[in-house]
Amino acid sequence: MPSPPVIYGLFADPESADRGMNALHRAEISSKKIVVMSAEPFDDYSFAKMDHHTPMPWIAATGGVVGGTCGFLLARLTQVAYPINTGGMPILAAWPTGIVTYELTMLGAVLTTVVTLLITTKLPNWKSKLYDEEVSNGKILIGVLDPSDAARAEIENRLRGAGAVKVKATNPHH
Amino acid sequence: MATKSAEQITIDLLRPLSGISGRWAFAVAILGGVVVAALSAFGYQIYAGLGVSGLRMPVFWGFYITNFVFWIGLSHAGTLISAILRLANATWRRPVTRCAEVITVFALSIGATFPLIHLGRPWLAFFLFPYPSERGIWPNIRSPLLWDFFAINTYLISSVTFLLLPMVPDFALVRDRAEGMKKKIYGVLALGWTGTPKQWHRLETAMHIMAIAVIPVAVSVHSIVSWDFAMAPVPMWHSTIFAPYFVAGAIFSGIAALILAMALLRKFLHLEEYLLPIHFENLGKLLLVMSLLWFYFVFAERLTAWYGNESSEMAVFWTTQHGSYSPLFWTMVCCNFLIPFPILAIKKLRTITGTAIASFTVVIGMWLERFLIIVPSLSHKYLTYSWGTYRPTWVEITITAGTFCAMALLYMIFSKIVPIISIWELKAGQHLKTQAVRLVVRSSEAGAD
Amino acid sequence: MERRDFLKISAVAGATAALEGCGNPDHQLIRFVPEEDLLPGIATWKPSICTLCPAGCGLLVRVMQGEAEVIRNGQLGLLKMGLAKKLEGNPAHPINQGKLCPRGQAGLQVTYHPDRIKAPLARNGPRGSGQFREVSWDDAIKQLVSQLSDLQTVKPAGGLAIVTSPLRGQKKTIVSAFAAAFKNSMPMEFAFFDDGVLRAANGASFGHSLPPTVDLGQSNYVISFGADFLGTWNSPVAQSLAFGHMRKGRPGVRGKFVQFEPRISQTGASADEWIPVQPGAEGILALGLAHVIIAEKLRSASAAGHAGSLIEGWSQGLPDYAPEKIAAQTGVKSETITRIAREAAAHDPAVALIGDAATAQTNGLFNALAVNALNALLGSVGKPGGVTFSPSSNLKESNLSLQALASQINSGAAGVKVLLLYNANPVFGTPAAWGVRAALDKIPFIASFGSFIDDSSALADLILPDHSSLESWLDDAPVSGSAKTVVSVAPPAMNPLHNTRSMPDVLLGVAHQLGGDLARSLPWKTYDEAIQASFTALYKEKGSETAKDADEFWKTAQDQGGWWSSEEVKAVTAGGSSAASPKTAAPQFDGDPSEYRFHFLPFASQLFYDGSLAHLPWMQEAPDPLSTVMWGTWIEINPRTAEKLGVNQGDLVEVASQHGKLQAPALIAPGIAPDVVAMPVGQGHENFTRYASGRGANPISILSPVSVEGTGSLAWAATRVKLSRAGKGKLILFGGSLSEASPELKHR
Amino acid sequence: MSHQWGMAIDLDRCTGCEACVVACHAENNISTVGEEQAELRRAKHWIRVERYYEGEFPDVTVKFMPVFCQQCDAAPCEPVCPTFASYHTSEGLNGQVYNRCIGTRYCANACPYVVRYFNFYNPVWDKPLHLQLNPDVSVREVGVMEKCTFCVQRIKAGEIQAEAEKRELKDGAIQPACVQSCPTRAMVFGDLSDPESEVSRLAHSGRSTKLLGELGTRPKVNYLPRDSWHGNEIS
Repeated sequence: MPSPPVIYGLFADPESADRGMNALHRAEISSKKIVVMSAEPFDDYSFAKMDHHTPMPWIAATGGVVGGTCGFLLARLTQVAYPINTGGMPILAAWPTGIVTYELTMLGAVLTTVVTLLITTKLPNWKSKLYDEEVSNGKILIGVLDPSDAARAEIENRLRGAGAVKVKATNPHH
Repeated sequence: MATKSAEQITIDLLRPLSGISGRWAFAVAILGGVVVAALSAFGYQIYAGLGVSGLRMPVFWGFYITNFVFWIGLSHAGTLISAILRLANATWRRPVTRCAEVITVFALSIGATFPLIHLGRPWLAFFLFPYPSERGIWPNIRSPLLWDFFAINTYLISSVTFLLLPMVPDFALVRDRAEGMKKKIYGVLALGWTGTPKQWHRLETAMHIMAIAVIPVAVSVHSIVSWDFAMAPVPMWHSTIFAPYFVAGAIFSGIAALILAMALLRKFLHLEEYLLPIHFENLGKLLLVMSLLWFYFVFAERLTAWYGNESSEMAVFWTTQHGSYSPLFWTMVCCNFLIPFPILAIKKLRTITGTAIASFTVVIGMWLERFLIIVPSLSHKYLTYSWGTYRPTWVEITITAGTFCAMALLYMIFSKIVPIISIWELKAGQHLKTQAVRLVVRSSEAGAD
Repeated sequence: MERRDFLKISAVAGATAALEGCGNPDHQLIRFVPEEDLLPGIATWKPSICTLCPAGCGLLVRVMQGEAEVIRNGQLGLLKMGLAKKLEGNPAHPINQGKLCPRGQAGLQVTYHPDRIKAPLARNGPRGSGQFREVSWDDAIKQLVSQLSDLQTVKPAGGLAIVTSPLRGQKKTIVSAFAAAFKNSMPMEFAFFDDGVLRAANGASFGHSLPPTVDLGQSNYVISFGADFLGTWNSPVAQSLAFGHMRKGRPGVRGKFVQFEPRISQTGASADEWIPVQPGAEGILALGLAHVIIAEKLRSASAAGHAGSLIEGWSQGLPDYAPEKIAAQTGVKSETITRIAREAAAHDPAVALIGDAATAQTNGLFNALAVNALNALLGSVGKPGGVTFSPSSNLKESNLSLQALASQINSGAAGVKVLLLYNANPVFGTPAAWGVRAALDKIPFIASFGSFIDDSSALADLILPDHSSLESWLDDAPVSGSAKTVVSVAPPAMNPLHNTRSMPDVLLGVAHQLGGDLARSLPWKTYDEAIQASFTALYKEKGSETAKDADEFWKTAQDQGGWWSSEEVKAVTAGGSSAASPKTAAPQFDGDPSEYRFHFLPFASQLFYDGSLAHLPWMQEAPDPLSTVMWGTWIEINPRTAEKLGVNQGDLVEVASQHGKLQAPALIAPGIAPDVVAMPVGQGHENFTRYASGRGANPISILSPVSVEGTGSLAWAATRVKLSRAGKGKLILFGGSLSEASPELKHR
Repeated sequence: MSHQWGMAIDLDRCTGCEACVVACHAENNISTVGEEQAELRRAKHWIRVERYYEGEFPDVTVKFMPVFCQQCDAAPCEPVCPTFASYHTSEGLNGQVYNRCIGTRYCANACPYVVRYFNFYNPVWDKPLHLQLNPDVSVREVGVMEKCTFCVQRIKAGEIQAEAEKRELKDGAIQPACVQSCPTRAMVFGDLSDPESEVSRLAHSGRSTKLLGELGTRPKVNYLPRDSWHGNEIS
């Protein structure tokens, strides 16, 4: 997919990044169109406070339930499917069934967590062009996805004004 | 450390990934040689039959199961500890977690091979898998070995993901700094990580959930390993104390292994500024607690056996206390308690070297403990006529040595491919200002002695 | 066979696969036309006779179809044939009534032994080199005939010696007739554990020169003087059956069993009371018991009759044998002697047995006579619960002993041109001091009928391999074990695997080629003809309620494995011969007690008997009942003695007598007197198949050549030895512990 | 109700002669392992006669006790097997399915009687000793656990025969090799579910005890300990 045109600034430190963020907000650019990238999580800065709402714990719990059910059925059904008496124990042995159920519950939770993570963060995604290696040198990238041609100039100024060490733009027309 | 710039951290921690030294290659060659020898020994055993081992009536389990329990125990170093530290949000954990989690993954994989190695007919190992087969037979859920199967697989999968997820951002880092082929490879490994707030947040949430999940799994794994023994009516096996006893022992040996690994990494990868005395100090205290706990369990186990005074149990009891196994038993007590306790208890001695020495003895002691749990009981069951003994053969010894070398080998190779300390987590640590300040003070103290 | 091959095959499917498969599956052997029609997988049971010891138990052989590599007229090929799969006791047979001892069970492996001689062999290279070449039966017999005809025609400078195991039935008839036809012939029967002393004693006391048949089953009190009657002595299976009955077969009655012996034997282990006695003092002890019984008027001295009269001072009530007088000599407390005597007298019927070492002392005959007298006094002779003598015909014993022959040959007094060996291994079974080995070397021509190359047949010039007992006709007339008259017979249970011939057939063949008196004295063409003849005679003599004629009699006999009288025949105690009884009560021992401090006690191995079964893997791997030793031998030492000598379990110990020395690992066990060391007979073969050759040591080799006074038998328990530690030895024990209480507990 | 096969052993009769041991080898195709392996304690004797000395010279007594798979009703060996190689048959035997066995040897560890024997190598019979093999009993390959089966092949044969002839099985009609051979009739085999059978009679006689009964394995072999002598009505 051709990545959308974007204008972004690279900030040397979180404080200036914060300023850049606020500047964009003041320009009434919807946070939907704003993109942020950093080499570390900056949990206590506003620019990193985007979409912090996730049902991941609940999904994980559900996954656990599903896994547990599978475990229970596996244990239960196979004992019935191949009913053999050993050591004077009941064909349906409760405690071992419990153990298998427990293990698969945990497995279910873990796997769903991982899957949810990958899906919600759209990973893996090797195609995306929208990235700047400066990020991994500590720069913080803040930009706007396909801005209206009218707004382009203003956005650039605001980013510079906020203290972006560099402002780059990808132009759709060429 | 607080004084280090993010750039500096990146450079220091990526250094090991660039190029290999002759010394490194030499070590790898040696270790690899031993591993190959072990593999051929195993091949020979498959060809000739289990008779090439020293197993015999009535000791049907020996070195192999000892190694199995030992390595599974060792695997409790990483994931469990790092999970606990994550949840406790102990900031000093940041440089420690990854090298801990690596131990888990490797130790677990090594330990998990022993149930196969010790089989009489390893080529039929797939009989253990619960799948609808043409034989129409399902495995026996009542067998603790099946529980092992489920528990170990769960633990392995969890640990691997627990290790891999936080590695992705660091792969991205390497990707951006590398050229050519290397860039491509790490690009793939980085999964196209860009570092948006969303990615960061989901990653941390996921790690948090898994930290919660992995702790009970780890506990269950070693409980189940202990039940392999406790479920059989064998003198000194058939005991309720076994599960906690084994778990404690596992964490004990795990921490020891972690300290050893860190000490070696610190020396050979020049991480003096990252793996600080404070880390060894803190882990040392943890080890001290576990040593006391271990001693408490041994005491409790022995005391109840002795008071119970049941003749078959007493036979095992005395053979370890005074009898043919007593040298091993008392060596174990020295290695697990008498030596490490003073070293770890006295602050002056709780140095990097001190903790490393203590950890070394503990690792040996814990291996002996596993051996002493298995063999004396089997060789002294109820009917004295059936009593016997056990001597390992070169095959078992080679394979055992091979696993230790395999551990070192995997570790060395890993540290050449992945930053052994989580770079992004370290950087993030820098920005948690308040904690950072405390860290500065503490570490400078630690640095002082 | 390649382990890998086997894996493939056995993995494929079970035993039937293994049956064909054990061999290399892809060999291109031709397949012979089956000689018998058998249903695959269907077992048939054929009667046979166990020939492994003198007891003569009846067998049932389980025969099933299998595929064997055999040679038929010179051609190797695969043959679908009936193969013996399992030996079991013949329930109809009066001796063992369907039961069998471990040796009998292992008899199967004699037939299938990998080292069996598969065809006639002629010596090829120096004598004893063990190099032989296969020859045809015609050539082999031609050789033998020429050797023997020389003996007949040429004025013999030497004669014909025939050394066999003790024979019975038509085999004996044929061999003796064969021998008789030669002017200067010396037939002799040899067995290390021979019953010559018992026969002599019983002949003297009761007029039956036979081993006794003990009716243990009805007995209430059994006193055994060293007889291993539950293991190897006399008719062990019959006696074991009776023993079981004595113990638990009679509601409300449980007989007591007392064993007197210096080392606890497998039999002694089952005793209610095991009482150690000084070696050789058994007779004195028996008379001590008699003394008490007479003195306390529990029986009258006269009750003993002739048997008593043979004992000096009997009529005076044996004044010299008062318990307190003999306590020191016997090593048994006087009160014990008194108690046992009273118990025995009070629990009628009571019976006393003697055998093994007790009769293998220089005073063995005296001991036996004393026990006979005790039996007579207890009134147990010829009565239920006592001693009887099976009414089978008394067979004349050869009077020349191997020892005498050997010394005569070595001194040149007697020349032997030709020696025939059958089922006897004199080189292994005689003390080195007898010089048998040297004597054999002096004999120009030795022919052996053995199925294996053993210590003796290795010296042979010609080997004419016999069938295994399962492959040949058999007949037997057991002399002990049942109060019924028993004449066993059995046709071959299976066809021969190898190019072998049964010994009697060969002798008959040779006889006819030699012709003359010999041929006339042996009218039968084959062994089975001879057996049938004997049964015809038996029919004429005994008649039969069931069979209407001799042929039917013969048929039924074959089907059930023999003929036995329906009712038990009471043996009449014919006065007995007034054979001069030895006056000397005390045993003599070879070796100065100050230097040779220990009595040396060889004993029959429960598994190898006299060593003739050491070649069977099942016997080698079965743990000895008491020591649990496998694949080896041992020298048994009392713990206190071992401590004094500084010998630990498994240490190699050197045992030296005046006549030789050997080395064996020490087994330290509590059941032996401190001044006695014991060693099982059986191992120590120089040459006896891959399983027994060069394994362990042979106690017989160091025995002193003294014989039992008044008989020609070897006094094999009369040697003294000295011990010394000779390093670390190898002792393979199956049992992990001596005692049930765990030794670990001593730490408490 | 199906048969419950059991055994009674009268130790007052047993003389430790080992006939049972050899008979078992012959019947069940148990390979001999040879000297080296025997030294490593790998000899396979499905039935062994345990010998215990008591006391010191001259007051020595010896105890014999044949020990083999006790065919427990609550067998510790069965539940621990992950592949159902050891399981419980409807006739109360501890079955051992060689083809399912992968050789974890867990059953052998769990067995308190130590009567399970392991094939450390493939069995070898020097030709033509292989001709003695019993076609009714499968040969066990390397890595497989084996043990006393109560001669299940004889039991099955007996049952099939009886069924074919449409008759009840007679008590004593089926005899394992050891019982069949025992020269003192110390061993009695039969159906414990039939109160009339000889084995039931002995099992319920006052003398009957179980080996390691306190472990609760509910063995189906009954041991009748050796009696002591105390005169009889005469005295």
